[in-house]
Amino acid sequence: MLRPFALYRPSTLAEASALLREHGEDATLYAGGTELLLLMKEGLVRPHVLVDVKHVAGLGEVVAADGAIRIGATVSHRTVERSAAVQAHCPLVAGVARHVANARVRAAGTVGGNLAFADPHSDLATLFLVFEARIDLRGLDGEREIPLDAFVLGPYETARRGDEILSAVRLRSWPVGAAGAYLKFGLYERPTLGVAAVLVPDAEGRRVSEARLAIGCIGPRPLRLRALERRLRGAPVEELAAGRADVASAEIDRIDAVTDLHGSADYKLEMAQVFTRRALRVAAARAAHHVIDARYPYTVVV
Amino acid sequence: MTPGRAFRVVGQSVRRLDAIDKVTGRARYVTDLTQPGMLHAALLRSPHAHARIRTIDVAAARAVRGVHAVVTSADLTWCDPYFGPAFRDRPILAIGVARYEGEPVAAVVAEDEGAAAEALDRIIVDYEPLSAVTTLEEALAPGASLVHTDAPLAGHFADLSTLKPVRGTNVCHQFHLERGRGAAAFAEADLALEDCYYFPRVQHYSMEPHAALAAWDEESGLTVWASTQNPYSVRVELAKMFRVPLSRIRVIVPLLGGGFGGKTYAKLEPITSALARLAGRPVRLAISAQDAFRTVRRCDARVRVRLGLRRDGRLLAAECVADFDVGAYADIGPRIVQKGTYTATGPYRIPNVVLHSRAVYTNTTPGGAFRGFGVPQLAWPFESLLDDAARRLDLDPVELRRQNLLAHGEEFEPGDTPVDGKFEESLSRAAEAIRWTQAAASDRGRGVAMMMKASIGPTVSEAIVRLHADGSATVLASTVEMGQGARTVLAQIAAEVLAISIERVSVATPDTAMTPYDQTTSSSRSTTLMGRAVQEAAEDIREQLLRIAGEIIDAPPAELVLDDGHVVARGGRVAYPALLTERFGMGGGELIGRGIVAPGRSRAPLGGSTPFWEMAVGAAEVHVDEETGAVVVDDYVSVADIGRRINPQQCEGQDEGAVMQGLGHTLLEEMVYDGGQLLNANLVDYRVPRAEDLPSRIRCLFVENGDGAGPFGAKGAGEGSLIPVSPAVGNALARLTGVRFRELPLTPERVWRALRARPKP
Amino acid sequence: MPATPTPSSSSIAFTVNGHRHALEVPTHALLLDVLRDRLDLKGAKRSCDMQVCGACTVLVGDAPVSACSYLAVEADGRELLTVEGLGTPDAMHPLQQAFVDHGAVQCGFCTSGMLLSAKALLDEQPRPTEADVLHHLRGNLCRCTGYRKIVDAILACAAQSGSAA
Amino acid sequence: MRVARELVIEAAPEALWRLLWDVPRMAACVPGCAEAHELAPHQTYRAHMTQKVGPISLSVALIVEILAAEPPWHLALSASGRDPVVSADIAMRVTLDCAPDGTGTRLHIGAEGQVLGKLGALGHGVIQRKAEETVDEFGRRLARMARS
Repeated sequence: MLRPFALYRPSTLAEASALLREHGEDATLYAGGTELLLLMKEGLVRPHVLVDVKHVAGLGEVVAADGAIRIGATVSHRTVERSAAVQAHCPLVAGVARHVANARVRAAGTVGGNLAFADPHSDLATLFLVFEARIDLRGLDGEREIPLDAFVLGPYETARRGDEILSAVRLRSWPVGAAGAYLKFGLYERPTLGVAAVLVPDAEGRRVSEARLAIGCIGPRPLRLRALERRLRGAPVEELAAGRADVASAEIDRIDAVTDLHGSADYKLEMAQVFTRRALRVAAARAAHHVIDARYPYTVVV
Repeated sequence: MTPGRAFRVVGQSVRRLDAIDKVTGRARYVTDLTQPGMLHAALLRSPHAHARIRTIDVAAARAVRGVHAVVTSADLTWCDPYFGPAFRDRPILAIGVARYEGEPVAAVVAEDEGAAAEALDRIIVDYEPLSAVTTLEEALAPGASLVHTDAPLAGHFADLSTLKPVRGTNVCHQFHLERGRGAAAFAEADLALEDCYYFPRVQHYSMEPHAALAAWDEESGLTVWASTQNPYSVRVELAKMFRVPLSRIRVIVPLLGGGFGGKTYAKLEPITSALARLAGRPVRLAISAQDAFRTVRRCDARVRVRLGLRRDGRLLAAECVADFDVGAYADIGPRIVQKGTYTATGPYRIPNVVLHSRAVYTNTTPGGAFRGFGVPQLAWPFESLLDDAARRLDLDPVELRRQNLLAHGEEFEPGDTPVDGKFEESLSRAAEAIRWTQAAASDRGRGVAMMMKASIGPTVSEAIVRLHADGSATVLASTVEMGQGARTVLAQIAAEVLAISIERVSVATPDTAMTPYDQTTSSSRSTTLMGRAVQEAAEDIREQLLRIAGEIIDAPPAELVLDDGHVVARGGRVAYPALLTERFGMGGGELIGRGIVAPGRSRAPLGGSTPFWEMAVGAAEVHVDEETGAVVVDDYVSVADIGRRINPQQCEGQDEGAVMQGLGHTLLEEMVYDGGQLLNANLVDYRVPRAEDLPSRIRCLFVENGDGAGPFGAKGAGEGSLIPVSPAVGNALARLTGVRFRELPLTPERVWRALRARPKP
Repeated sequence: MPATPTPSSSSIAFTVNGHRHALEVPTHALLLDVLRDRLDLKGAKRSCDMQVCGACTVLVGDAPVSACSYLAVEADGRELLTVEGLGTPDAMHPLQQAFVDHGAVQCGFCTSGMLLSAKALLDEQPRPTEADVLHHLRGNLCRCTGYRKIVDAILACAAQSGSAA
Repeated sequence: MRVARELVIEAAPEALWRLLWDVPRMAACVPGCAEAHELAPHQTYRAHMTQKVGPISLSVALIVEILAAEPPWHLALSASGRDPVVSADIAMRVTLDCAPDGTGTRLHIGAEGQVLGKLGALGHGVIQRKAEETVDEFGRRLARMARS
């Protein structure tokens, strides 16, 4: 059961931002509603005004250009999963979209909503880090583009300002020859841990020339493991594919994990290492075109 | 029924009576029902685990448009506001004290759910928090704060007439039973071992949360449509509370969206009836799934088991000391405690036994009946310890069990029903199916476990079968259809006896004004007890048909048989309608058959003998992800000694569901409290099994020797197969890893921690 | 279109099970309540109320949605399918028939959601593997059957319609 | 939720105690806490606490009570109140224990409490994190104030 509200359906971002400014704290952006309506039903948020951005022109498009794709904020996970452009340029993203929550949430939930809500258990917020994602924000005072790193600040907190609207996320395709994997682990409805790994092998395909690693859900916000990435440069691909990556990392140890229903902080940090190693194993095997058995219990391997 | 005769309907996987309604969306549950003028109710629940209620200000709530009544315990002085099947300790709405987080404190009745929610927001309750006990340890500690301070009134169970609360403590009941020489026998054991185990709080999570719709009128009194497994127990409660004769209370039970024990005894019916009375209009209360977590749960338990064995593996002595946490209100907890403990030692011959258990109040959701009724909590430690004993004696766990099994016909307990099945056959089937004697792959472990459970006694089931003028029949029985397929089974039984097709049999909706008395739909008892009552009622009709036919066909009744809607003899064949017309001298009259099954009291320790023993074996093959602690069940075999399957497909469905539910509390499920606050009362944070959790292979097998006390040699099933799941998985894991797990659920983190603490080889 | 606020009640028109309906609904009304209380289509059930269990699954277009968490106004102009429109007792959809035949139904409270989820899967992937079915059913919980017979029913239905095609 | 933190503050125990014992001043170090007023000196205070976690705002009128005071080593207090909008009841118990550490003071902060109602039940993990952040920030501000 929901409490009454007024619903606005602006057709431009400027109108939407004007509504946000006009109604201030009383207004909330609304797209798929998968997270918002849940909180509203529980009475935890009680907006008087919903600003539905699904009718804003251009927000529902996926566009590929110049080695990047731009996913509009109101594109649903279901659309991402099926998008030819996503499959062509960032197939891992399409694969992960297929595993977000369940089929119904994927049909209603949107990419922009997912990022803007900043649920600490978001898959996309972690995954997109290895695509050097940048966020487009538009407000009455202009537009800006910021890296995803700088957008998600903490649980449910982002850099989005009052009348700003997340209009799109841009993902850079990986260099040719790169291979990646996303692993998420957990017992519960939302993942306990998500790890994304991308490896770019050298010309001979033997050693890693570039690595990208992102880890999410266990800390306050998703994180790139940049020192570990640097350390992995030059690592033999076969070593990683054999599951022998040395992932002991101060960056992981420093993650501010809390003890909650998903598990104790020490367990989560240990799992962060385990799944970083596993993600590297799968990515390396793919880079080397090996077929491996990459099934792990309570784990989605994309 | 002559042995060897082929059955026509019994033993066939006939289509469920309700299958088509259910797949086409036509099936109706309480929340689908409305009544003219119906209002909606909502409950305000205590956020505190334990608090004195100083004041409740309802003025603002009453002023909300569309609100008809705002009710607190102060408005319920016109009735007896307490209920409960063991102790009448649970108030309709908290009186002065809230005893658990989620206890209903006030109620609103409104035109719609929106107005009700708005009014709830405006009720102001002034609480004085009290210290709360939310674990067994806290509740049993010296000087613990008391959940209840007044002596509660006893409820209505014969075997609980000797309820033994310990005054000044949180212990609301104790059970003690000894056999043989008791603990003294341990002195003679070659091996004695002892361990302590913990079983978690888990939630039924019936897909349908509880609901009730109540209406009062001058002519028939109180009518309640309820999601209950036992309309007659609810009727008794309501009669006592509202001081109305049984004849003026009508409890109607449409289909249930799952029960699993969570819908036994009164839950929402008292409050809904009271609100309908106060509002003067029909009222429906449908709680959310989140609030079902605050209505009832399985009792968690801490169990210490001691075993004494001979060197050759013979069991000599056993001692079980169990504490069950029954939550803030006893519900049926005291009975769960004694029933669960009664068969703590499983299907084994043990000459010397000491059983001692306690029901303990805590400031948590009331613990109630849940599939297995106390037995899972005890089979988990006992069957685990049995495997430890086998290891210590260097014996095969299957062989150790086999040599101690009770034989068919052997006495389990003086005065109770002798063993009515073949445990040995079940164990062999399970061992064979899991390839017990062949080596498992190096990364796989196998385990077995068994269980024996008593059903309910004394007990009563009554049925009426009506044979209509056209030769079709209606079964009147108060067995509740909650998914288990009982009504289909009852129709099969009637069709078999009356020799008519199942399409010509209907089974009436349980309605205490129409369908006769049945104690309860629980305890795996319906096929056996109500099945027999229906069988007797149908046989009663058959006798009447034969008598009438004997006058027409001119043959002695012994030579007459029923066949395809006719009475047949060498001399001829007469259809039922013709016989009825003959009997009544006109068309329209019908025959009424009665069946009453009522095994009464006995010398058995629980006051009545079990009508049958439910018995099951589980065998699991597992592997573990050592790095994460995740346990995977690759293969699971369940064997149930069921006597005879009336409907094989339904039996299989029951046991597959039971195994998956068992895997739930074994691997996934636990209600987590933090200082009295329930943290995961929703499906985002409480994890029930999903399709993905299906073992790669699952087989549910049956031993059918036609030796059950039910119709055609059937006996009960449905609970049994859930019970061995935890110990079978635990034993498999112990054999694989060398680590013995004592606490459920076996979540990855718990397993990981234990594996990490394992001494390095 | 100017950014006019939708009034607290909204006119919507949609097709449900092939029938057109024009309704005035509160803007905050949930699709599940409109289907159940206004159109008397009680097949979709409310259980977890959090988009986890799937008991309220209906199809909007070809996509499954949780009617418990979906504004009725979002269905304006759309084609909806509920279990009542999937088939009737006299003309059951093959999935309904398969559920009946395989004993995939017990208490029935999850059944309509299961069926519509399965339909969405088979419409898109007529020959799914068992792994596909298990993956797709992640969002549909059943507490009675243990899933085995549900999965079997869906696979059997797929195999049957595949061979008929 | 439970938080335990230990930090060294560059002030002698007695100096730190003067700051702690000035409850409205100390309360000002708690992020989101405002308008601390004395109701009964060194016994009861009133304060207002606001917290925001993403879309959810919490605004609570708190009653703060001193449970124990052993200058300059130990202070225990409770804080409780209710946000009527989201129906959240807050109950906290905070202990502050001081021990000499060179020229400074080793301060142990223990916070234990609950956010009752739907918010607490659904937001357990986030509340734990928020509590940790709040205690950390409190420690930092306290240290800063003690230095100045």
